[in-house]
Amino acid sequence: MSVLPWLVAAWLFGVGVYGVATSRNFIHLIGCLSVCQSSTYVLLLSLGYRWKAVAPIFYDHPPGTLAVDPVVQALVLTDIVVGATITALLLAMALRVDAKHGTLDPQELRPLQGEGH
Amino acid sequence: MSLILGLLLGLAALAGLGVVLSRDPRRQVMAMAANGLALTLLFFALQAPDVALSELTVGTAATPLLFLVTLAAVRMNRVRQRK
Amino acid sequence: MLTQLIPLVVVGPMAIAAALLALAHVLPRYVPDVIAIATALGLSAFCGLLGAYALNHGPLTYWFGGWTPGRGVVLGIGFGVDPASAALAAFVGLLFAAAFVFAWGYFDEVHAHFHVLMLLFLAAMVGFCLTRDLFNLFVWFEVMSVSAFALTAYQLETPSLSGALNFTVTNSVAAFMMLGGVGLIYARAGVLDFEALGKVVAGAGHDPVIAGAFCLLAGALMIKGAILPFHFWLSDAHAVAPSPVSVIFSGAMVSVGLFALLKLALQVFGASADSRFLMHGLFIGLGCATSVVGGLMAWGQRHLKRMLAFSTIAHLGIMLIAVATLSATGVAGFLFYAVGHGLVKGALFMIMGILLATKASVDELDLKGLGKDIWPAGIAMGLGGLLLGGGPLGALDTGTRLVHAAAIAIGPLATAAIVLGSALTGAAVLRATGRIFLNLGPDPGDEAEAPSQKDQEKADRPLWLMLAPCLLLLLLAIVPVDGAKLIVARMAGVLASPRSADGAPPLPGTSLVLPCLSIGLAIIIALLDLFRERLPRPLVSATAGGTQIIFRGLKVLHSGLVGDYVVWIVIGLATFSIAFAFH
Amino acid sequence: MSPRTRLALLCLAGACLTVPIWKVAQALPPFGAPTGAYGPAVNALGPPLRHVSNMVSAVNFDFRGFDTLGEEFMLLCAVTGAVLLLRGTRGESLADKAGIIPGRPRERRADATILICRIFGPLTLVFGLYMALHATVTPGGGFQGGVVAASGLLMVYLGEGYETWRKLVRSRVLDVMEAGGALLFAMAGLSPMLTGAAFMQNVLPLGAFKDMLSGGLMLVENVGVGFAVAGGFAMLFLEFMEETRALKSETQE
Repeated sequence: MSVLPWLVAAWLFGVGVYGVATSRNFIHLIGCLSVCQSSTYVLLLSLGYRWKAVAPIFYDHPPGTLAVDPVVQALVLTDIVVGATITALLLAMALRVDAKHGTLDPQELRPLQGEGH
Repeated sequence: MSLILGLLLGLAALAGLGVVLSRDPRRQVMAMAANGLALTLLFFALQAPDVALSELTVGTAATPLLFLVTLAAVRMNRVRQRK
Repeated sequence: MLTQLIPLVVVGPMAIAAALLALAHVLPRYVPDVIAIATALGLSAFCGLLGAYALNHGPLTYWFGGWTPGRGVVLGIGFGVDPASAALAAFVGLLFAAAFVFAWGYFDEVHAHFHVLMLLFLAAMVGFCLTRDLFNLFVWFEVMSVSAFALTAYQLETPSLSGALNFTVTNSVAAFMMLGGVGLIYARAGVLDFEALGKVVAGAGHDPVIAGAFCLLAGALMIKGAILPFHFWLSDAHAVAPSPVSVIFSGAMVSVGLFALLKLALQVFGASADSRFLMHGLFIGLGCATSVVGGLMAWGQRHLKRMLAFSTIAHLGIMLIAVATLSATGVAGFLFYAVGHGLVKGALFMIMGILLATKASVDELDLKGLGKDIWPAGIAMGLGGLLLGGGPLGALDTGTRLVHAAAIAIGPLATAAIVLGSALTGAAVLRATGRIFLNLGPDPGDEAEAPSQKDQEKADRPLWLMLAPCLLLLLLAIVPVDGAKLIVARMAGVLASPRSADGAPPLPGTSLVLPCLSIGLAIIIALLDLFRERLPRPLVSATAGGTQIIFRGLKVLHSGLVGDYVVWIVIGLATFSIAFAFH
Repeated sequence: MSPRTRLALLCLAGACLTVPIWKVAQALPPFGAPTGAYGPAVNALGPPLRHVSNMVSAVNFDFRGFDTLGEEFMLLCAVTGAVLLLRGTRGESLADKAGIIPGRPRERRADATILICRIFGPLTLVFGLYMALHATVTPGGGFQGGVVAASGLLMVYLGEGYETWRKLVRSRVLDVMEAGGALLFAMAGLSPMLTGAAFMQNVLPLGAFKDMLSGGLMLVENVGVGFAVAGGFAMLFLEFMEETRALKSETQE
């Protein structure tokens, strides 16, 4: 139990990268990227957790009761905003690529390689 | 308490796998909403209500909605291109 | 008093960007351009002032929110303005000012969105250079990346828009790896300030958590710094980004990524034996490999923007060799090299913009002999090629000689890689100059029809307006800076140990032999390539056979598929962990 | 690379990484064990120094407010980029009505949907406002409140339909709201510097503990973030929905 969160975080990163590597549709790929990002949420929040500790909101219980680490939660809040912004930008790009090329499959969208001299 | 956390961590891992394995984007949107919900429950169990609310609003409501609208727009493009 | 105004360096451009966005509809046509240029120049001057002040009075520290660390634990976020970071920030501001002048009238129909994104890009890069908090470094890394994604996708008509998608996905995976590294080191140290982290790392000895954190952070910064095997995204990003944005990508963004790696390796992971082992062993090897592969790919390209992108990758390999030595000479060489290379590469990308605007193509074979009417651009491109190849004048040359002095201690392999890297890139640019502006070389015949995208940038801009910033950058690139070696050596010393007040570490003498060797090699390769049909038949067929094999192999690797790029990132992380197994 | 070699390389690299990942997992502090002094120090210092009960908002808007400023402008950057991408090439060929995919029956909105959305639309907006204003007291803050308010606007689309929604949600208003919110946040950071204090130092009166108006400058920043996020996400929803409009030619048929 004491290493389960770290393994789940590594598992989510691995599954996300597997999804991105084998995806045949850009919108599916963007979904896998958000799974890859959720690994950082799990890692950070599990680091801040303490047994028998309450949430860092001293409204119901008096200040000074043992609480979990609020700094990590602030970091994950910023990270969720990062996730939202990257997903929105990627979806807009995917829309434009689809409008221009008519396909969303990375295999068919390979940028032309100007080789040979 | 450690049992619930263990179960929720397992649920989050499975939900992540579910999102990746559902190859069809329409079904993946539903899987993403479920993944957002699983993460929200996990964050509540980890005593992080702010982050859980944020994950609920962004991960379960806003992002899947953006995916749905993108899929609708893509489908409309395909219909127009076929004409 | 000066330290009171440090936050303006970052918040100033951001507030101006927000104001521009809010007033975008009412501002007359050229007001955003003027505001943007004034902001960039003002920021550059202020950073230079801060750097000079920090040089005489030691590095300045600024605590946001008034949270000066008094109670033992660092609670707030701090900015550490040491002379090297301030100098690099000043250079970034200058490059942005030149890019804004170049982009005058480039975008007319969309209200000031380009300037909003570029100002945020500028603020993020300056914050990235100056911060001394690890998570704040991640936030600026992310703001820099998001504004870069939006700017690459700005040019909607380019054929290879999927290059912007590849760029976004790879740099997002880099951001997640960086956050994983921040999480791991926070688990061990429980603090996020560089100095406090350095103390904890010093006391931790051999610890897998700190080694893992270093691998993830170094991997993320090497993706941003386009080092082998993480470099694939850069050529796609450059092929799709508008020219003023490419000036910033190759001129500043990638070298700032390596500067952050240098700062972390010196100030946070300085005392960890694991990271030193990785730096001296694997990273120098990666630097050499990047330099050679980048040079070969640049030499083989006919799409000029991709050629310059691979040339940037080659020179980043050389900069990584300088960073990985972690010696004062290496660091001083890196600072000179980053500024010199940024100036030359910025000017070259402006010439690409000129070619796109006036000739509507960046394909070397299509443009053969068409450069007569814009001959000043030809002179600038030739000078840029000479400087890239190792020409003996300016900051790039001083940097190259210092890097050679630092690389001698590592072995002949590193020196050979540096010489080959700069020679190949110089040869590629010189060959393109000769073919386009002097109409040299075999007439393309059937090869001309080979598929190369048709590209176009706004054409009705005056040539002098585009050429002025380019020539300014080249002028700055050839200014002799040998006198500044002592100052930069002191900067390197302060960067390594901010607290100690000892004098500048002595810099060894630098010889001119190696740079002359590389510029000679560059010219020979370019001439061989241009006058191929006049050479004896067996010699041509032998070399043609050899290059064919190399290029077929490299072309298969540079597939343009984002799935491959992500697999290469995982392979890179695997090589880091295998390298640790030998430790 | 062919898909099969790519998968093989990925599995090979993954296999190499399992051992180091296991070693790092073993070396990490066990789950639930205390890690470092930063969190407990914030928990101890937050209430006395800033009279706030929500420590996460204290870290977000005071101890590490500079990070949130960067995060805010990152959102501004992404929304500007996405809007640019989507609006840039749309041109004038689109009509004002929602696009119809031929062959799909177009049912009228059920009365129950209209009623529920008319009740819960404004309710969601008020709930978003509540979450944004009680940032320093209860869980939630400017960011979560802003996203809830933006999705509250979508209730109007669900209930009233596309044309009314487009008339109600003006992109110019959202543009100013978003940039204004970010500007308010930046000014809230810069103004203490005029009085000689540090950037974003909490110089306003801190108010009483557990009271809604506690936390001084943190509330101003929260309002800024709330406006910026609400405007940003509403702008994203609007621009993405604009992509699904019908072509003028389709409406003439």
